[in-house]
Amino acid sequence: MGILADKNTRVVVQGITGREGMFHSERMLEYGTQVVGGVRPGKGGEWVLDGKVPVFDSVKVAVDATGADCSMIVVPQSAAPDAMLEAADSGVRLIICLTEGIPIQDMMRVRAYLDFKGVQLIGPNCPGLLTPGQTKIGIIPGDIAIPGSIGVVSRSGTLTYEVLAALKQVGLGATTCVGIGGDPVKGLNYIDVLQMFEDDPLTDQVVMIGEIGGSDEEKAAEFISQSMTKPVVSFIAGQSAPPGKRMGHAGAIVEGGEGSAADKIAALKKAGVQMADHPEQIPDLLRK
Amino acid sequence: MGILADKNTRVVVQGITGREGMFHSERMLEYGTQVVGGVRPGKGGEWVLDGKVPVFDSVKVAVDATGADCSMIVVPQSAAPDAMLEAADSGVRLIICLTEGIPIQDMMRVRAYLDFKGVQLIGPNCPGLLTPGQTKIGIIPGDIAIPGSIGVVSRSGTLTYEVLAALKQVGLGATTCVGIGGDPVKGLNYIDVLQMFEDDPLTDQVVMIGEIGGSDEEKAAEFISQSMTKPVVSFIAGQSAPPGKRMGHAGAIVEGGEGSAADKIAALKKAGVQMADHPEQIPDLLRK
Amino acid sequence: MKLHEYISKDIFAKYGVPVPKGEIAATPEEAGKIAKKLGGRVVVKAQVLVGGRGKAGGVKLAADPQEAVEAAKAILGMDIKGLTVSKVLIAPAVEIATEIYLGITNDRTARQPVIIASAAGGVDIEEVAKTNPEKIIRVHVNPLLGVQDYNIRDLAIGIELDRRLWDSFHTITKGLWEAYHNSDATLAEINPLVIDDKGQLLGIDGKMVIDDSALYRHPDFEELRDLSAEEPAEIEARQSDLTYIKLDGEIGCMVNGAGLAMATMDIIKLFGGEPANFLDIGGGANAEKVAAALRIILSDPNVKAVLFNIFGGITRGDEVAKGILEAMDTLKPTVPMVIRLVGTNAAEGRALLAEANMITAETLAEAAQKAVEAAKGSK
Amino acid sequence: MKLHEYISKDIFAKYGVPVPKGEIAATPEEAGKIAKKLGGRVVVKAQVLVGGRGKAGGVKLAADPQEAVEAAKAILGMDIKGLTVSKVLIAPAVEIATEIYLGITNDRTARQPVIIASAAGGVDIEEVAKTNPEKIIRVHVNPLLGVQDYNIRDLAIGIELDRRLWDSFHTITKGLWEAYHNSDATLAEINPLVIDDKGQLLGIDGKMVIDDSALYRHPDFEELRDLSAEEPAEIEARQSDLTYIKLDGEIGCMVNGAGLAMATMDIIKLFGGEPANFLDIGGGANAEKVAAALRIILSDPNVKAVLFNIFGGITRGDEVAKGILEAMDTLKPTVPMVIRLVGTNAAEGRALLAEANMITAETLAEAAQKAVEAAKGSK
Repeated sequence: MGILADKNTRVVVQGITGREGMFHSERMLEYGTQVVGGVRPGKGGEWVLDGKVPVFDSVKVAVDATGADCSMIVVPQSAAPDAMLEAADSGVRLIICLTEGIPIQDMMRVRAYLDFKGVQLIGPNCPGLLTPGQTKIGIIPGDIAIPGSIGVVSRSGTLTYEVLAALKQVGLGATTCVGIGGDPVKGLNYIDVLQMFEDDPLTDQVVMIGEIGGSDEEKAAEFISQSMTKPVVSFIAGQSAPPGKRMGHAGAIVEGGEGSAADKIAALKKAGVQMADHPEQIPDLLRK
Repeated sequence: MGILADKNTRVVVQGITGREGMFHSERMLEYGTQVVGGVRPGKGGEWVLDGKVPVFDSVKVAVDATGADCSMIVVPQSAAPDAMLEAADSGVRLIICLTEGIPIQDMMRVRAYLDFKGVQLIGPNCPGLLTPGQTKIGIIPGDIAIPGSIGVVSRSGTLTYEVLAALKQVGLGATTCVGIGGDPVKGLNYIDVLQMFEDDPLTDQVVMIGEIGGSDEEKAAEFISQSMTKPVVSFIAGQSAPPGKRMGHAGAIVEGGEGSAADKIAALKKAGVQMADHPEQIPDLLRK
Repeated sequence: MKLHEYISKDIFAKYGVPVPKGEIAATPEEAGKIAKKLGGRVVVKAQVLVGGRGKAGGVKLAADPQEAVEAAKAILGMDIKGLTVSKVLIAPAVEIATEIYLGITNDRTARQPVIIASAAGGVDIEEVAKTNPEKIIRVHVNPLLGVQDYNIRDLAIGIELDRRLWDSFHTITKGLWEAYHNSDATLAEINPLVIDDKGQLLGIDGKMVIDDSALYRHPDFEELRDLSAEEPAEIEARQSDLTYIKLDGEIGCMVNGAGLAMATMDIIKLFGGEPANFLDIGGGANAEKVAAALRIILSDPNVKAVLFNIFGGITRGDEVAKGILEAMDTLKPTVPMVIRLVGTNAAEGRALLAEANMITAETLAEAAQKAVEAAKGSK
Repeated sequence: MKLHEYISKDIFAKYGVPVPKGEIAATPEEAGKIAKKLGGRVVVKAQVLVGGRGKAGGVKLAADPQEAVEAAKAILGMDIKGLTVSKVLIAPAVEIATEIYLGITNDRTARQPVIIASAAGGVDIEEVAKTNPEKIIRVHVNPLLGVQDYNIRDLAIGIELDRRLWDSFHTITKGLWEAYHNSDATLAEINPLVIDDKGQLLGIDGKMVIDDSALYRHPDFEELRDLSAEEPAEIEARQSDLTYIKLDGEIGCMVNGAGLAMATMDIIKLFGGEPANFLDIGGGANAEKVAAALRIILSDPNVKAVLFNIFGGITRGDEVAKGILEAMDTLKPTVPMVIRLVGTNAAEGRALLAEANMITAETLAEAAQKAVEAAKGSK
């Protein structure tokens, strides 16, 4: 059993009838995920994916009919804020939003409302989560990871696959892999997921994958040094990137530092985290 | 010690420099209430009430300077929603808003925000509270009540004074008297205060004063029958009132019944509440 | 404050709700001209701020301008539940296939706006609410978010609206929400919202009630107030910032606080009298306001006695006494007056009133008994 | 997307922020005409989307129209941090008594908008933030509430603004909030907001950055985009929905996913090479997009080798392979190409590419090493 979701998690897919919705729902069904329903306003009553999945007009109707406790969102950019709010009011406990390009002011409002309702969100603009051998909710390819005792958290997409594949290569598996997404305002953050791994009896070690920008990795470093007993291995992408584009004075005043790779690596090292030079080095740094 | 406030409660008055603000702050000081500061944007630095009370530009500044934990609001109608939100962000735990005439849509937003912040509100459009012998925060005349073991909750103003005076007449006193106000959307409701009295070791009996309109008394009746062990005596004003003005179809659909005195009295009687025919009968119905 | 149908529908139209384009007439001639301009069959509808005008004969169909003139002649001046019709709305007649109910109001229990829809719209909607509550769909709106697209979809799904009409229903519900929200309404209602013979949604009748507390930021509505729908004394009371409701009894009441005012009426009845009015002078009333209140009470010829019940809090006894004395100087009332004055500055007030020829009382029960006796005596 | 000073100030003015009424000129003659029309002393300011134009000589005072012509002549065409000045703003010169900073941005940690004010405004505000952080006042705004009056008072109190200016400061801050909120800005900044010699608040310089993700609902901003501030290849990339940033190295990179793209650049550097670019083809890229990406990479003459690193997820290996083959058909590249293809449909993709003359790799490290070697070999 992984953190956040396992083989009993019942998923509805908002936007199931779209190209991506269909493609990934099919992969999820193949993997064994309980995709119990889809949502597409105006198409309620249809069945998709060879008649395996019923489509509903709203998340509420879908949840009432299927007992779903999780919603995955793959609707277009302009419909995504409404879709998240709808999911939050429907009774699911976990929302995983894959949609990218959601305006930040929309996300601030959505996140405030979700906090108010006590609903957990992963994403937006994220690959979702994978509990190897049990369930995958999102787009992480299922065959690149095997069950194991390593917790993986990342705000990058394909870089995460790289790491999972590298782990599998040497026979290492994961309890859960959570792709939290790289948007400035999102649902679960590193710290939230690190805490879950710390509390999870099946997780022995944690891999945290970060990148330049913002200060989430620095905050995670502080959390690790203060609250974590399990070993953490990390890689930060963007060491070779030129100084990022600036957001005027206010951005610098608010963010403080520049969010450079060097700063993040220094903070994590200070917190006792083992740092990899490149992703394929990570397996060597894990305690075997 | 009463529920909600006692002699240690430290109060700031928002709108202290106005006519009503000055008048009632003075009465409160006379009663022994710790009026530790006032707020009037643009008049910070002045002192009022014979130099006894400092004025601040904002609630936050006032709370930081005085350690106040309660704010009483007597600002004009148009400034009251902002004043409540400001108080909610300032660190006080209790807001008592006397201002009347606040638009209901404003109050719905304010209340939602206060719930989010976990701050308690009494009012608006209420006489406030009185913990006899300890503190009065609001406009209930201090000399009409004595300390005792009766909890009083009311959504009426002067009718409450009537009851307190009638109790005093026969030597009965109150633990706390809470005037929750009669606005359709407000802070504490009957049920919230009844629960506090039920939990308060010093309160032996409860007087609940209601009036026609809405369905708060019916809900209170349900609560009393299910959750209260202490005896409750009640009076409902408006038995002689003609059927109230209607709010179109939607109002009737939402509210269900008409909120008539007869309905309320029947519900309360069914819940085992002793009903008074007029306010001055209440003392006779209390267990001596 | 209630708005007339034609004003409500103008507001809805401003926010994108399709409504039949009608015009307002105050004379049969105007009605005929409008009917001619519109062409075809029209409906002539009394504009009164009360329900049930259809059953009272206040709505008539007219096949041509001449029939419209006749219809307007019949309706203008008509008395509907005590209100005189002074305006009619002339609008194109619509072939109605289906009647839907759509309304927004404030749910005080949920402390949220609620949008209500039903496929069983029309005049019997309240009956539907009682007998077939499952046909009434309610969707709450978080006041910090405002209406969201999924709220509207939940309504459309709930009333099983034809999917081809979802987009149009979305526009209408969003428009109704904006009308409700931007106008500080306590009610914004389209009933019926019809599907016409062309399969289009159309708002046939509209109603809005504006939150009186919010009128200070909507001066435009204040100008629209239809004073013909109110008692002159109630209008005068509002202008003096008093709440006055005329009743049928013989004992005039002046009380501070709505709850105490009602309790005072109740106790008058308990002791065998009948209150002539509800009058709340509010908190902190000054002498001027008290004088206006007494003038309003005494303007009712049924009043045989007046009962003052003032429990001082914000309101000060001495101010009230001054107002009573001023008013008595001007009005020279002939009916007996019973006064009970307690609370803030009551002693000062009583001292001021000592010279006036008034009956005084200590308790509420005593005051009521004395007022009932006085009223009997002065008949 | 950054907006020019003159556009930002136009938006601020629309929301009630007082700004000096200036006009834009593209030639010295126009500048002279505007200066004449304005009368008095004017300031001629380069309109470039980069900071530090003052220190670079891009801002000049002119006492009369002739001086304005000279100033415009000097500034137009000037190179400021790699950007050529094509427009100048001519505005009345203002006598400045005090410089205030006022800006709104998104605090991603607090997940709320934050309004920032300082009495120590002007060009050195970032220095103030470091050396005297107590002079920087931050007030967060709840995103569900929007800015409230007390938020603005907290700012005025915090910067100890003269109370006579509170009302004006309120109007300006509220206007700036509306500009920020209604435009989906990630930054809306007035710096300096000055108190002029008449004691009035006036917004002298303004800056806005619009959230690129929100541009779909602001087509008007898209039209204002200043393409002169961007690399042509970056513009082409954006039009193909790719993210491309030109760098100075010799190994072109095409990767799916920003994190993996950066990791690929990092590992190239780790093995002794230098990346020529950052290029993220995004998720679910199709053949057409891949072809556009390759064209852009090869348009950089510094590129000595290309490294493809594709880890299939949404992106399918076969689609990428097709795109590469198509692009190679057209472009006939002469530089060596190293490809690593794993994940979804990677086998199908590899099969398609088998005939093409490409270097393949299994691991990221291997791919990077081979690319570095290939680039050295092709020099």
